[in-house]
Amino acid sequence: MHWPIDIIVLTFVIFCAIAAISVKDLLGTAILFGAYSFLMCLLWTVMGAVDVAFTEASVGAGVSTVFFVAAIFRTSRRTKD
Amino acid sequence: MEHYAALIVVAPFITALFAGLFVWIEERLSYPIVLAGLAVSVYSAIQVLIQVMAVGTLQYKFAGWPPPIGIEYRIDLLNAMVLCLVSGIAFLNLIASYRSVQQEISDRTGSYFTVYNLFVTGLLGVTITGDLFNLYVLIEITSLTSYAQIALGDKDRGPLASLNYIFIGVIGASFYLLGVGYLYMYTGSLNMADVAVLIKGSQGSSTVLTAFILCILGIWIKMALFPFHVWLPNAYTYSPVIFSRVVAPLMTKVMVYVMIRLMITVFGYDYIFNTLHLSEAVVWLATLAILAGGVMALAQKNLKKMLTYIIVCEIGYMVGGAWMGNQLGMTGAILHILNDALMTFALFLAVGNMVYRIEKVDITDLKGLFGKMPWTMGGFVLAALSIIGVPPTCGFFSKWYLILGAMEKGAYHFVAALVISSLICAVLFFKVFEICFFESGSHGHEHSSHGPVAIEEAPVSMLIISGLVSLSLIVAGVYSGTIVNTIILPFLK
Amino acid sequence: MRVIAFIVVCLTGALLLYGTSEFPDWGDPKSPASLHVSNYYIEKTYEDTHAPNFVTAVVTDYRGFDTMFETAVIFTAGLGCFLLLRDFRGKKEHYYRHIPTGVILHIKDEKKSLTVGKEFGYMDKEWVPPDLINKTVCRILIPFIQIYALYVVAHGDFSPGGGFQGGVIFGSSLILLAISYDLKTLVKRIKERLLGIFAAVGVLIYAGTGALCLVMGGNFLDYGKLAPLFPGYEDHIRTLGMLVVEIGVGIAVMAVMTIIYINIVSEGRHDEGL
Amino acid sequence: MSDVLSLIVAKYNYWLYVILMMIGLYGMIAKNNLVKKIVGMNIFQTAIILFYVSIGYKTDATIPILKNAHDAHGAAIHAADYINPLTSCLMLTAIVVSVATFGYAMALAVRIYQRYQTLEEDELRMRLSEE
Repeated sequence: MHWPIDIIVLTFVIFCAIAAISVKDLLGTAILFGAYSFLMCLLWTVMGAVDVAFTEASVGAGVSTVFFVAAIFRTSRRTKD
Repeated sequence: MEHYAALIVVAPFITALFAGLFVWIEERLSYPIVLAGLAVSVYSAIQVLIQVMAVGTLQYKFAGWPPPIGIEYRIDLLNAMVLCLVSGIAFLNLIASYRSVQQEISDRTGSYFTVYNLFVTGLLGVTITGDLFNLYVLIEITSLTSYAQIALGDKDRGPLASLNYIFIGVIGASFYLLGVGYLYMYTGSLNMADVAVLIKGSQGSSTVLTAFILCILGIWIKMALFPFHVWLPNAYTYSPVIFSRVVAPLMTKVMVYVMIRLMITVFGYDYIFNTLHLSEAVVWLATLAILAGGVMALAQKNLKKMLTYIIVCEIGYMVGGAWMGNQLGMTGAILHILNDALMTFALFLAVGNMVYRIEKVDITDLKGLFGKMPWTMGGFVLAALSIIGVPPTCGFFSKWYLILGAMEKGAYHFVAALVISSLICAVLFFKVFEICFFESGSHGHEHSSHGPVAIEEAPVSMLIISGLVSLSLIVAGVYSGTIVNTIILPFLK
Repeated sequence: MRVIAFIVVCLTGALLLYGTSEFPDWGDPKSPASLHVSNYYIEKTYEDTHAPNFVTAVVTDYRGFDTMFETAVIFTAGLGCFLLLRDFRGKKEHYYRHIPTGVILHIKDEKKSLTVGKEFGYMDKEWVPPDLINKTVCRILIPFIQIYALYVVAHGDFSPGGGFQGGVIFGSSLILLAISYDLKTLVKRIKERLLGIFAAVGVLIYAGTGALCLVMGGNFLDYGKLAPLFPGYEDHIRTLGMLVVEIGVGIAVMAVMTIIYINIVSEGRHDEGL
Repeated sequence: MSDVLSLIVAKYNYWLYVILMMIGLYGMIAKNNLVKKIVGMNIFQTAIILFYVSIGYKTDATIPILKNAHDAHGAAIHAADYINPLTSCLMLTAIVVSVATFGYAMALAVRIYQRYQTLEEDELRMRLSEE
């Protein structure tokens, strides 16, 4: 039974999600969003969906974050909320 | 040949990819390739319709796996009719709009045609598929290509409209995906026919109820039923002409088709109308949608935007008819899919011709247009009469069935809303006619910044298609009895 | 707005929670979701296709038609970014740096074409001095990342991974090149035209394999019908078909990821980036 | 007490996915910054993927790759030993869709910033009403 690991990771995931949409700096959002994706991928590995986890690790935590940072580089870090 | 079913979707898809390849090699070849793909698709769709009418439901198993394991295409009369409609309109529009693409997106037409064909592929795939998840993937293709095309229209407002559409579209598609997840949780299958068998007799299950609400809600958001319509007017108004011409007639109608498919094939009449008793509430919602669409259309100054609100109104007709819970209402809704697609297509063809010549279509810009673009305005008048519902045109007959259905159920508020909205449409269009016909055109001094612009008739290729489609409105009206008897009633049996 | 959002969220959440009330327990092997179709995949995949990784088999064979459109979605995203952002006009200002002395030339006239010697290097507007450690480490790392990506693509049937993941990893190695050096280095090595062709060809390999099956007399994507083309591999023909398709997906995804990155980071001008 | 605990253990995964999804939905509707909205959208989509992966999980089962593939001929394969491959397959597609939407939405954000020099929704609305 993996549920203790599962619940710890899930708590972290929710924490990261809330932080990602409430931080007042978009670059911070980008990094927290990457962390969120990576924790999510951990969660899926625990549940045995390795292919999905692999995809999320390369896409969510990798390329998406790069796109995000690139977009912030061309726009601004400023946010009101 | 048994592979026509696959060709309907695969031909435009592969030609889109070839066009995407030729963008980088010889851009001029993209257009003929895309056109050829759609021609193959139209031909296959007609062949499939003939086969279905002869032998009944067709099945096509992808990769050769039997249905619950692999993906299957299941084509019955309703599918086949909508397929012909979608591929035909997309094909005609591609011919009619070639010049306006050259005008609006001059430096990257090849890539544009690729996206266009992918969009049509998505619509066709949504219509033809018999698998719930495949439907989701194709809805996403349709959405993503529409986001891409909307952003290319108006330089200022286009990207914003597109981003707003993304947010609402993602919510809609995700709700649908969640609904499919709940259904999968309950049944363990993704094939529509299989799911329908497995959920039979599960009236009380909260999982199935949630799945039903989520799926229908998702489709409603995608369809822009009244409270969820906020994205539609901006998205359709600020998109390029070629796209608004194909999306306005097809996108909402295909989503209505998906709703009817879910209602009839997956969940079943019995579940919706006898277990849940949802008919009353949804018909009221549809009534509201009709009235709201009509009232908001009255307030618009831009012709294109006014027409988009009329689309919101028409969605109310179809949803109301489909949820009436009786055969007449459903017949009216299905007939209205066909008729409304044709009418809206004719209207937007005419508006596209105007945009091609005068660029801005605020209602005040249309002064004296009857004299300058008589043929275009002729098509416009015919389409407008059909939207209002004047007898020889097809708009009248579907409204007739809808009213009969509502009478049978006793939903008089719906009948009243239908009549009121027809009157509103009449007022709106006669206002436009009046401006176009009686007020003389500006003699250059209003457009002093552009210099005197001589407005003349649109190019012949645009006019021919516009005229053909407008005439088809009368043909569809005359033969609507045949359509009902050979396609819709056998399907509903 | 916040109040409306809160109400909407509460309503949707309540609906979803209500829906979960009759769910079977989490991880219950007897739930309907794990019994009806999925058992067929687990028990028969190896027999049918000889691919040990069930997920890859389901993705590229049983539900291969979905995956073809999934690749099309990615292709559309790349094409959309190109259509939306690509700006052919180029930039008005140019900066050159004299490498031995560090003197910077700022050229404002775009029409003046300037030929500079080897001791001048082209420079981004927001320029940071190159970090030797970063550059060296990335240069050593990139080939290994690419080999790993190829491994992931090729071993999709046996281990986690497949065309999509491999393609993304390959694409990120190219993006890493652009970040550690500068965008010009990447654009010079892989022309935009090449990336566009790759993206289309990748999806075409997928769709073409399907169409080839059609020509050989099977249904669309029925890899089993390709057997006459590969004499001696009749047993593993479906695995082979999957491999071909995965390669197509990999190529397309690699190209599209790079296209999206280049277009976003340079606002479509393809001159300078992160 | 033990009943409640077992209920929580059996269902908490589904409840948490609902919470996560609502965080995403809230971010998408209530936030003012367009990039924040895009992040909310992605959280929303990822939560759905979590839901699907949870459906496919089976206790005491391993990853869906055949054990001893090279000498498995004749050995029976028990379905209960492997987690559900179908949901994984579906979610591969969903992830791809979400990253495609994300990339394109970011491109749109860049484009909007080019035109209006802001990403805040209220400022955008102000600029639009000025014109």
